[in-house]
Amino acid sequence: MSWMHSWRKRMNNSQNTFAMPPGSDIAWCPGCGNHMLLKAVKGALQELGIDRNKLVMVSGIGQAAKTPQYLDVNMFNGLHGRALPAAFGIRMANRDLTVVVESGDGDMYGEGGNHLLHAIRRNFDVTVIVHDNMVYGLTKGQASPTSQRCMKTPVQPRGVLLEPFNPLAFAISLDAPFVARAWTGDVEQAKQLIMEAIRFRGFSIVDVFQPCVVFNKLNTWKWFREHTCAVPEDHDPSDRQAAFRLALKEDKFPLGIFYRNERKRLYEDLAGNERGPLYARPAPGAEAVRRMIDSYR
Amino acid sequence: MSWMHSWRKRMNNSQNTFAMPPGSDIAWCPGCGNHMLLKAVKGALQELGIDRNKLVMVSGIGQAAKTPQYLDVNMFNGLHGRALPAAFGIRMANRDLTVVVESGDGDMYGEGGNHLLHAIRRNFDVTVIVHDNMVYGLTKGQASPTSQRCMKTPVQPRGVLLEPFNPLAFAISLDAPFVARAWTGDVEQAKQLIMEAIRFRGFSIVDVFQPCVVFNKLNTWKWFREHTCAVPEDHDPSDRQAAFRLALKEDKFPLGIFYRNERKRLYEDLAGNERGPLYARPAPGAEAVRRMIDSYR
Amino acid sequence: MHDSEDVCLVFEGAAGQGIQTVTGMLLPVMKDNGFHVFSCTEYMSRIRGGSNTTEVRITTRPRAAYRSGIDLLFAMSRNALDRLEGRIRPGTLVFADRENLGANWHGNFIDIPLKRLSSEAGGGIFADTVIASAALGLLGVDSGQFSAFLKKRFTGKGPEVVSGNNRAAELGYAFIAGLSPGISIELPPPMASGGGKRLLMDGTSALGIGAVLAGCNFISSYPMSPGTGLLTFLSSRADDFGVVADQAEDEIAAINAGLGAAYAGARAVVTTSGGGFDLMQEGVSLCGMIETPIVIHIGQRPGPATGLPTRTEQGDLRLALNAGHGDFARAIFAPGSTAEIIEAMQRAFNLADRFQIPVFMLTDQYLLDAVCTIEASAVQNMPLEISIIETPVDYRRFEFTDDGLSPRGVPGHGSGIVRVDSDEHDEHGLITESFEMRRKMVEKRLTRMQALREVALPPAQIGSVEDADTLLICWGSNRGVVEEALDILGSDRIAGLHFTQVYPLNPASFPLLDNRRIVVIENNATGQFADLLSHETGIPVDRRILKSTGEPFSVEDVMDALMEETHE
Amino acid sequence: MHDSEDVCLVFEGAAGQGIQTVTGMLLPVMKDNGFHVFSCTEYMSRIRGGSNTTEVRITTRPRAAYRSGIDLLFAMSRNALDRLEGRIRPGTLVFADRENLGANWHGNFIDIPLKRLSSEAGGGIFADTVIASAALGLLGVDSGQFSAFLKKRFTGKGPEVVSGNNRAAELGYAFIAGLSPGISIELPPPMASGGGKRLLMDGTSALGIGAVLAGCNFISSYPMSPGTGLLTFLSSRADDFGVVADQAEDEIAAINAGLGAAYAGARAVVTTSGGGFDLMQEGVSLCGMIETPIVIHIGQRPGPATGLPTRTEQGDLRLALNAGHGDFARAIFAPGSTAEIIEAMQRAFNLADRFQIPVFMLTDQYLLDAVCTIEASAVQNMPLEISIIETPVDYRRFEFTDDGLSPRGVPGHGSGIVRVDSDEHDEHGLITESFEMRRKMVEKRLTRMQALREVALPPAQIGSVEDADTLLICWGSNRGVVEEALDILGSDRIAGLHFTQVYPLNPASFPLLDNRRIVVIENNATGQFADLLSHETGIPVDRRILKSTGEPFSVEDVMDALMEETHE
Ligand SMILES: Cc1ncc(C[n+]2csc(CCOP(=O)(O)OP(=O)(O)O)c2C)c(N)n1
Ligand SMILES: Cc1ncc(C[n+]2csc(CCOP(=O)(O)OP(=O)(O)O)c2C)c(N)n1
Ligand code: SF4
Ligand code: SF4
Ligand SMILES: [Mg+2]
Ligand SMILES: [Mg+2]
Repeated sequence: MSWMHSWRKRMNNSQNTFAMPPGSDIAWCPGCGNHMLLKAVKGALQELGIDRNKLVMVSGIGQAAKTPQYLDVNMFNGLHGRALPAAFGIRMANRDLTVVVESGDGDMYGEGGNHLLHAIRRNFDVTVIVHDNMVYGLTKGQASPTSQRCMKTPVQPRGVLLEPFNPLAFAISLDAPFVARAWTGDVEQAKQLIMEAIRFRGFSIVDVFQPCVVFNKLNTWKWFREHTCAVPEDHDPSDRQAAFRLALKEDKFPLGIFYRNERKRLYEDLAGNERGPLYARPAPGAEAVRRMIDSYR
Repeated sequence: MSWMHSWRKRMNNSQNTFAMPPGSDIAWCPGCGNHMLLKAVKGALQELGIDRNKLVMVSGIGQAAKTPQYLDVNMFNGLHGRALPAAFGIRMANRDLTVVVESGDGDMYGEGGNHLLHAIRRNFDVTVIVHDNMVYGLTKGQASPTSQRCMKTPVQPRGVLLEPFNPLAFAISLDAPFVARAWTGDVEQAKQLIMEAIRFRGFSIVDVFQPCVVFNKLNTWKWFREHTCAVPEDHDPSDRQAAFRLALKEDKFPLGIFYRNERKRLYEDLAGNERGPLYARPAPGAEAVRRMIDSYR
Repeated sequence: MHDSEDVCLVFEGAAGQGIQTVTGMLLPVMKDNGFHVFSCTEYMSRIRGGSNTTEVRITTRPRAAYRSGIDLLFAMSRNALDRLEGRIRPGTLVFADRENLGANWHGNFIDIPLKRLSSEAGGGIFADTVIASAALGLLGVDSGQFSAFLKKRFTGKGPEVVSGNNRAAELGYAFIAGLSPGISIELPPPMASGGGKRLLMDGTSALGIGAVLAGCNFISSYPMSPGTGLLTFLSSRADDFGVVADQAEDEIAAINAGLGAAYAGARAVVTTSGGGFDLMQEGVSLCGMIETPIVIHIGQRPGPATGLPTRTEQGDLRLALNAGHGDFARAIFAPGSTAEIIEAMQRAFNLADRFQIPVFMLTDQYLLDAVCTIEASAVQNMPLEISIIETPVDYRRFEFTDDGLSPRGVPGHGSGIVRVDSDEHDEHGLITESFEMRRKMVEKRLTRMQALREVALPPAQIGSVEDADTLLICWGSNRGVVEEALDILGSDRIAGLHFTQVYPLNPASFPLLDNRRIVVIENNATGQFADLLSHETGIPVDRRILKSTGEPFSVEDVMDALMEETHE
Repeated sequence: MHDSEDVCLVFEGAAGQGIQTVTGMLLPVMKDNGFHVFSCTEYMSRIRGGSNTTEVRITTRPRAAYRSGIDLLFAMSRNALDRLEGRIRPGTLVFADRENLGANWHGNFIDIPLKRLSSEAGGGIFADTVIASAALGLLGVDSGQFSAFLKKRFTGKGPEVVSGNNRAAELGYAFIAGLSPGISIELPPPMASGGGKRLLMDGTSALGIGAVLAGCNFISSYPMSPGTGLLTFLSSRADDFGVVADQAEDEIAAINAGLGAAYAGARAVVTTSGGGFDLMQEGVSLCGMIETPIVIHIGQRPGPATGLPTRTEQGDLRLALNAGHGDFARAIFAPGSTAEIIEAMQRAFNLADRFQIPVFMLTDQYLLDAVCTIEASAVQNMPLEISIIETPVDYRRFEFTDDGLSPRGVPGHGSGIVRVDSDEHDEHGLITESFEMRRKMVEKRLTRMQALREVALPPAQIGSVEDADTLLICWGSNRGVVEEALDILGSDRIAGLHFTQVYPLNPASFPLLDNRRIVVIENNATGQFADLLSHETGIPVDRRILKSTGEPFSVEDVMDALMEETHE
């Protein structure tokens, strides 16, 4: 009861502060990049002044996917790899909602690869934040699609043999209209990019480099610091070819906005059918029903 | 019995001619592009002098996926969208086999999208031929991932709203080492490209434009003829940027080899473990077994 | 030669030859004449060629079952007879174009020079009208009536089309008129009164109408025969009824989109067949975990794997019953007729909403493609149950209650926060690892089974169950064939039960089964419902009548099986 | 205070605090002293922090079960006691670092200044050795023996590491020596003879060894707890045993790759857990259709959906039993001990090969993570059954035979062509739409169930089944706990049965169940095996003992449940 009471108090206080829900405790390791990313996301939501009642955070399964648990928001924490279809359903059911997906490199690029491909083609309004630690964290250190060649793991004793997945080149090849990369060593930039992405009307993806201090001994804080650089000042994000070229750069991975296509039309607009949230839609009209049934006479 | 007899005779005759298996009958519509594609595939196999005993054709489900039924070859006609994982398993189980995948645009780019993505990353030796008719043929005319914007179908009464999937840009973004496009209006070129693709050691994909005369009234024989052109003479297929640029060309779709990367290493070579086909592998060595068990003492 | 109150016509042709157009003319005309009509279709998995058939039954009382024996056959493809031999009886009239059949010609056939007649009418496209008019002529339907029908149907397409069709109809009628008088089909006089009030409806349309009446406003699905029809139906009516309809990239996306939408307040449905449903199972499990309503339509077809894509089977019951890992509640409907589909669909949505569970609709190719006359009054519009609340500030999505059901809020409606979690969670929807919370949540998810059982639809009784010592039990699409066979048999010793809801079963109906011989008939290889029935009731099944060739049971099949019962 | 023949130690700490290192030292030392040891682990779904425990039982006779009551607890994390309260008894010795526990300190604890001792030894990394030596000191194990062990284990890591560990061990021993004499754990004297011959093995290793012995040479899988271990095991031994090991992009890819490989002649396995297995179901159905052997390991954990990823449950039996649409044959094993896992795995591969079916191995987190001593002689190496033929030129992959099994050829081996088809097919593997062919193929795929039943493993008898009037029936991982409880109970009225093969059941063993009170115990919410058992045998189950909190049954749980039996 007293707990109930403090919950209620807390709830009112936490309105739109995106504080931790009472009683929760962060399950991430000390030193993990996720903490910084959580900070960036929280900062972005606060600065954008988003009404948490109109925000849904959607996630799959993995360390990254736990993020919404720590923000006291509407949350659909679904299946591993399946955040995007759920996000699509949510957005189609209620276009008043801001939908943000939190996902890991395994979740989004491994199990969820097909949905990413087709969600980009759909271009509905969603922001996808991928915590890219180049490893499967929650399942204890197997290679992920973005694991670098030769990284050894218990399941890859010869080192990773597959070409690392390049999410930016992939997204640009599919003409995803907002494509950016950040990293957890620069929370401010990450926050800014996430804000840009959420503001963008359409499909936006921010791949965020995030060290997994336990299972990824290759791509450490230091490694990321040394292997990243800024997107060149003169880069024109509306130039798809240039964006693609930038995405292929792998000696130092650029951070910033790679690609931005303002000309794409939103799926929601094309699909029409704007009658407010589905939960509030009235029963089918008697007249339309009669017409439908009469067509079988 | 007499049937059995004629079968046997036929079998001997048909060795490596890739004739129709006795008793089969082609289920495709008259005028369908698949007939020409079958001809091209058959011609390629014949000209390459492939030993049909060492060839496995793998397919999913769809009109395209029926192709192996008509060639009297070893065949794994698996599940819709799942040809590539099966092909990978087959190739890993026996590296003496030539593996060719026959698939449709729905099969490979829709249901099977995630496997395509990751099969390219694997770069095992396989040739993927996609019968790209920009529609779901077998299930009667819904949009496929490559359906062009605004094509109306029973399920897309407002026309297709999604960005058409660009398989070439996609494959190039993933650094698939052999990427080509053909069309069924030019059987000879299709045959040549398929031969090149089969000869190529590594992952090769040939997207083949193929009119569906029943369900795709937009992308007809005429349409394809008018909307295709040759890959420019001066195009350098080893130039990934140029290949990407070419792949984005959509006023007229180029036909030919877009991209060719000879430097990639084959998964089979990296994976090591070359001890002949798995069916012929001996039982685990007694000494190795002893060592393994002793490690638990 | 034939029963004039029950005539069975079969139209055979290659895919693309226009059989559907023939029956599309025949059925409404016969309906308007006050007859009951029933039509079912079997076809190959190909778009052109092969050999398909549509059966049309014209009866004076409602019949909704496949009959094997043919009275009148129009055979259009070269190899028609290979497949239909077994269905031709001594009295069957077989019409075919001698020129077309070539070497396959049989002396007993009646030569209808289709090619010639249609080219006289203006070309091959008029062949269907020639056939339809020939059939109508044989059935004694007034040619004026047909030409009025043609006019109505084709007016939109311009005068050319109307006159071409009229010419074709004249030629068809004239051809029949020229036959020897012995060649005819007798029907009772038209009963024009009843027809107008009736509807002519296929199973897929019934499913779609049911969904619309149920307030369904979201569908995300991936095409798969025979489940695709519902997606097509709702897509084409999306604007009329405010439905969001989306073709997903795969079945996994479909169900996850459905659940996302339902979480946000949609009345969501997905449609597929067994193979596609396999891929949805993790989603079903998620549905169980997040207690979010969804309706899942499985149009059954023969498996395993791709199986026979265009054929029929009742083979996915066991799958629906056990889909998804973990223990949670669910319900399964398997309506047996067109009218029942409409009603069951509404029940399914209401039940899903009330109990926050996945509810399955099992149909099959045969039932979905079958067309029949139903009374307009049989289209029941049930009250919509929607139980979404406006959330208070301290809202807990998984609040513990006595019946295990927590008031359902949706994000953005009210001042509460709505969390659902695929992980085990507490009342707030936040992840938990407490064993005690786990125990309570498992119980919460299962408690509702009790109430679900109590509201489960009892089986429909066919014939006089009270007096019978043998019960012929069916579910789903076999209702029509069992009704007809029992009616024909007319024995008080055997009655039938049809389960429209196959899970859970209402214990109140178990006493019905006591001390009877239990015979279960179903269209699969092992007797999936028989297993379920005896598991749930503890009553053993004495006999299983099974068929899994890809064809539906025919009236004759069931009669034969019942003869064994009566002779035992 | 405690039973000196059965001591239960529990080590508690946050993830990353090194509990596993402690038990990794303790277990081999106690084994080498001739004791039986058994250890099981429960942990949270996080990599660092939280509160996990490992239980170590040291016994004079083989025991393989979780005991709730703790004799000796080392509590390292701050909130240890919140979770373990219920397991602490009056005589439990609780060691903890007062400094660490702070306000959570309890007067009855024994203060072990871990932080100080380990920093004295050279730093925090030596804490595990301090704890291990303290535990060994309490158990009366000679310190020289432990230092010899440390030397052997750490020599490879350099003299620094050895000496640091030795220092830590000395400090640990000294600490124990300084305690009041009342604080001790008595054990019988070491029985050095037995230990050397025994192996110390966890369930996952047993599974891997079984696979290697079975000639498994292909694995494609996607990580999922607790199934991942088999993938890791085979990947790390790929070169030693010529295994192709691949991490797939998802579970769908995994099973399709497995089937592709098996088609081409591999002995293939896939491993996953319930949620991942949901995604494999279409593949299982394909397996049924193309009659291609595969072994599917499901490491069970609590569902639905993501559930409790690191906990235990026996909740996927119903899923395995019904997975995949369509009717076809399958078999399911659920071994109950480490040795049984090795054997069952070999049986699974042989059965899959002989009957050309999917064979399931059901384990769970508890069984996979449990470590125990087994006799080296218990590692059975069964003869490999591989039935691949060299194909003749007129080879037909699906040739009809009396038992429904066609000789299995693979492409590239022989002069025949090998076709498999997900569509219904003829003997050649070519697509067919013949109803008659369909009928025969359905029958072909099911006929083998008869033979499968006949060769099914009968259940193991625990105690004197003949005399008992009550049978306590278990499957899978509950063997150990049932054995122990029945042993302690020592009543002739109650005996046990353990099913290592849970499907199909061998009818020859049904009479065993006649006229007894049937009690089924299982780690799930509804009694999935109880349902299966009564369905297959027709014998009703009188009582179900169920638990689905995410924990395994403890010996105490089962004893309590059995007390009810004896008092009835
Ligand atoms: C269907 C399914 N397969 C596998 C898993 C197991 N699983 C959970 S998280 C995860 C990988 C997570 O990797 P990533 O997305 O990179 O997240 P991270 O933990 O690294 O943040 C896997 C394989 C699952 N939960 N469900
Ligand atoms: C899991 C699953 N989902 C859906 C289907 C139904 N299906 C069969 S083929 C097909 C689409 C085929 O399209 P495409 O690959 O483009 O082949 P086409 O027929 O156009 O050659 C679909 C959706 C199926 N067989 N299995
Ligand atoms: S395992 Fe890696 S990704 Fe997961 S919380 Fe720990 S450091 Fe972060
Ligand atoms: S439906 Fe289209 S793709 Fe299929 S066979 Fe006919 S023309 Fe070809
Ligand atoms: Mg990761
Ligand atoms: Mg296609």
